[in-house]
Amino acid sequence: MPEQEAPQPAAPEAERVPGIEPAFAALAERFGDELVAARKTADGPDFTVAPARLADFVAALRESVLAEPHLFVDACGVERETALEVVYRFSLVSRREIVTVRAHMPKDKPAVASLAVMYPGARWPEREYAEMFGITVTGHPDMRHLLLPEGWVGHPLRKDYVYPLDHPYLAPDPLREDPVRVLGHAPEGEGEES
Amino acid sequence: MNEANVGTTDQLIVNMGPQHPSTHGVLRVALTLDGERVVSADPDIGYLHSSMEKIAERLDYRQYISYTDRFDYLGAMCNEWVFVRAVERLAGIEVTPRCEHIRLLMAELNRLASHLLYFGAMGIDTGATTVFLYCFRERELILDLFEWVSGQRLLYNFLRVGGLRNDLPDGWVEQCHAAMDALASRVDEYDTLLSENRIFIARTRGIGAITAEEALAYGFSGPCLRGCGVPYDLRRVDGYSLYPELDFEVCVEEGGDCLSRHMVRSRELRESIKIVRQVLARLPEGEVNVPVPRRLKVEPGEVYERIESPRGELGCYLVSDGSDKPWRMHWRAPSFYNLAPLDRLCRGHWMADMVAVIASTDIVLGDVDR
Amino acid sequence: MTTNTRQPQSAWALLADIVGGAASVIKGHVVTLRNWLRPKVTGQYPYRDPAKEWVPKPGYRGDFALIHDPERPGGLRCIACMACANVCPDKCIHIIGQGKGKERHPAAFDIDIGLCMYCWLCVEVCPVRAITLTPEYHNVAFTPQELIRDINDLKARGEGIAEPLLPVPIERSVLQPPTAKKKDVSEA
Amino acid sequence: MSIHTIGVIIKDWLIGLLAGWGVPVELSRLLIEVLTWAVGAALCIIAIMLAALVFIYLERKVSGYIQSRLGPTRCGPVGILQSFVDVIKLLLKEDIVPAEADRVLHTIGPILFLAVSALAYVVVPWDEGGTVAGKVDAGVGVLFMAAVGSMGLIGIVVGGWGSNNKWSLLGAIRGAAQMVSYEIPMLLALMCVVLQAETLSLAGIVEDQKGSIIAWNFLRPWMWLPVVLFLISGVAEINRTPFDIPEAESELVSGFHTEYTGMKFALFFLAEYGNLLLVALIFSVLFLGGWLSPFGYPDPLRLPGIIWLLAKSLLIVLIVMWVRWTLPRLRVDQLMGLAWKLMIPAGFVALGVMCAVIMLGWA
Repeated sequence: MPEQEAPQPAAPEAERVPGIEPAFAALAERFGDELVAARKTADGPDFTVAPARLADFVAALRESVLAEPHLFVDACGVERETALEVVYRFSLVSRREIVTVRAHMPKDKPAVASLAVMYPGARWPEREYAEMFGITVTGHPDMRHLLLPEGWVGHPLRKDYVYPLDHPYLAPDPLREDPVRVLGHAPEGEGEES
Repeated sequence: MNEANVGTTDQLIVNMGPQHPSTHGVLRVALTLDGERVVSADPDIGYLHSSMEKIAERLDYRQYISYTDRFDYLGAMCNEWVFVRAVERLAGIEVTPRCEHIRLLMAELNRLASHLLYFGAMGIDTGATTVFLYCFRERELILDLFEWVSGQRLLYNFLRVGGLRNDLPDGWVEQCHAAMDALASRVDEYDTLLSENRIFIARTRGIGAITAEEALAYGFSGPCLRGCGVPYDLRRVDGYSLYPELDFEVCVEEGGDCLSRHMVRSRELRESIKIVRQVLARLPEGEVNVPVPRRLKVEPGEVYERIESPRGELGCYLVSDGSDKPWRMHWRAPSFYNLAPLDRLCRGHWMADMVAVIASTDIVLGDVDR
Repeated sequence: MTTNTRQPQSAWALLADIVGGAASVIKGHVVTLRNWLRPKVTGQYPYRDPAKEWVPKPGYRGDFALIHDPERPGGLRCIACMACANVCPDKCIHIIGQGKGKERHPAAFDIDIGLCMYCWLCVEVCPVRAITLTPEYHNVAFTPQELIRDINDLKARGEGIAEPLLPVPIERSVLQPPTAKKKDVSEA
Repeated sequence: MSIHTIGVIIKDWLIGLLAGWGVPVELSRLLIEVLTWAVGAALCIIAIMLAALVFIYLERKVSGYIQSRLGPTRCGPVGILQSFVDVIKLLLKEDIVPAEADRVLHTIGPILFLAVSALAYVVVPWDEGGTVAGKVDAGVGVLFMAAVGSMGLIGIVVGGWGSNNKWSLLGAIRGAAQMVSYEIPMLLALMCVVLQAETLSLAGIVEDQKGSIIAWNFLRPWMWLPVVLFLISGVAEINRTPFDIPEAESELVSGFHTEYTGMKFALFFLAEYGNLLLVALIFSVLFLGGWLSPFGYPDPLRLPGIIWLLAKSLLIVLIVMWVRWTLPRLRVDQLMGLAWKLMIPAGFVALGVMCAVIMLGWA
């Protein structure tokens, strides 16, 4: 793989130390403290901004880094140790360059500004991470549940999510519930994993 | 509801799906019709949601490979490929040249199989049942190849981190050549039956049209985006794997309508046959596996790896915390983004066009819902 | 054929359109006629006649079998090390081991193939290459209980199988010689 | 001996029998007449059913062979009993009426559809001088057929409306629009033949083509346009691909018969194949010389005319099936456009050409 590079450190806190690379000085000047980090990776620039300014920041990017035709690639949520993160990706059409924009939010009251008006493709992924992580997306035109049924309790992709085993949608598996009855003997080896 | 129409004619609200022959799985579209014109189409997804991303967090990398087959089940080899690429990139593993060739071969064969199924589905959705059966007949040739090499016809679990389940069996390359020859002679038949048929052209030209700017903002990718005149093919844009060394053309059609998307796939069938033949010709000898620890632990970090799957940009976002299981795993599923603008594509067209539009975006509901 | 998106500009264009449309339609009929006369590709399932039955290629991932070793207690190669039960993503393998050290063998070995997803990982991790998937694909049953394969069943299915089935010689796959893997087991 | 003469012999024998019992001849003539029509009607229904069974089997085999499949093979040798088994299956199936449906209309729909389909068979000239009713079609067979044939859509609309299903309703409305539109080019094509034969009687049209194959209408150059028009609009009338938009399985989930099960579904099915046979028969009568032998009149092979008629119809049915398994479906507006913008003007052109031919005395 030609574009192989050293793995990025996962902890977002550590990235703040190198701070903002000089290439993005103009953006840093414009957004001040709200541009938390900006660096260049092998894939392309990677920004971390304050969640409330996410939409403004992407709008600003469209005048600089994303001035060329670009594809809205993806939006997803990630749970870090101390914060929730949303990751937006854009890809230039002409060459390999992926622009990543992140925002960190506290776990108790996460909220982020929506890109759905600028990029209609962001509507669904924003709905998805909103229900999966419990993130409030401000400025989104349509915040119904996307994949989960309306009224689903909890946010399944959070690490502390407890699976509702008594939920009517989840039929119990007889082999796992009562293996003695099904197999005629108790299974060994269960619980030895990891 | 369109305010101007209220009081003049009643609008009909129908549920298209989840049990409908043309929704390619369990998709429900809440359709508002004025006569037979689509006023709005609201896709309702999630019927096939299987928590692929959550499951990844409790399985190690080796175990998860067999799950990657199961969301976009028509492009299983591509799913496996992008996943193992992501893991290998995080772990810093370099695979052998023969392995890389075989992986690319598998991905292209999978693209052929997937596009053939698309052809059939497009045919059956526009009423030409026979093309469907022809495409299945030829798809069988490719599935036989997959079955031989990996042991299964749909859910291969063939790729491994650092290698493959096994090398190509003796005689496989010859059979693959034969299958490509058989397929190449039949592709023209599909074009005669569908792409060149005047009824089919009338059904698809100008239907579900979208401009390149909008398509980019919607996250359209793959043949759908190339049908809008954007030469965005990750095999060329990223130039991953061996693609820079191979001779093939990025198929682009102007128009952005169902016919353009169809023609892109039609041409890609031929390009993929070309690629497969090239790879078979230059397939190097040697080992396919590099030694990888049983319980693979990768460095903490994150990676976004993407390849061009039959449906578009298939991305794998992998966040590792240093253990043997992913901390977070996210799929950038092409069908998910290709389905999202359904309302935009269908609005104002006939209800019958809706079927053609859904078919032309070539969605797999397992891929949409993950 | 007329379409609402592309109207011919003159009478001649209209005529050309009609002729072209008719020609394209007739060409399609030639293709279907040609296929009408070609040999048919489908067969009958299931044939009572074994000669006509479709046989999967070696290495097809169908039903399970345990490989025999007459010199070991229980007659099986399995050492009840739980590697397969642990690696199984679906946790469909249930083993009870018996004996210590070299005498260790499974007293019970159940695989719920209704839960199994035929991923082949159990074969891959087995340190002694004692389990395999066979090309047997007639796995239908009327009750979930019938889908549970017990040790006798698995042993009977392993009749005549010397090594895990693969389309290639074992050295060209991820399966390693049994000796090399024994160390790994102690680690795990 | 033609069917007609057999009918006359049976009638005479019955009248003699009744006269022996002291029934007045006038009354027994009336009774016989009623009986004849009743028997004719029963024969029509049986003919339709048999034709449908054969055609369902044929359709499956044809579609199978075109699609590189084997088609049915299990019931009987090469699966020949498949459609009988299907009928038994359909008869045994539960008859489900949706809770919100209009029970009466839901039931009437398929019956109407089949009845109308059967009615049109009355005027088909099976053999020399023989319709099912045993007599010549009173000189207005074409008119009768056209009038009755267009009533079939009532069954579709009633069934689609009575199902209280939105898809069915859409299918029914589509069906109504389509049948009304394609009636016109079909009639224009018919008019050409009527002008050629100078009679409205279907039997008369066959008489007009008396002779070997070169005397048949389809070989007359001015008939080529009507042949194409009649074939296309005939396929459209019987709702088959590429004009199957009232059913449109991939769009409307089977359209007007979505909500039908069991025998009611079977009635729709039977009627559709009955209509297929009817269109093939009428086409043979109009353009392929009906019961005439291709080798000249009288037939040098001495085969009954009905065999020739059925053989020609079978050929047409096979062609229609071949078309069905080849082409994609038109969209509803394109279908209407084809009828109104192309086929109806073409029909008038054909009619004009026909008139010119007559005035020039070539016919």
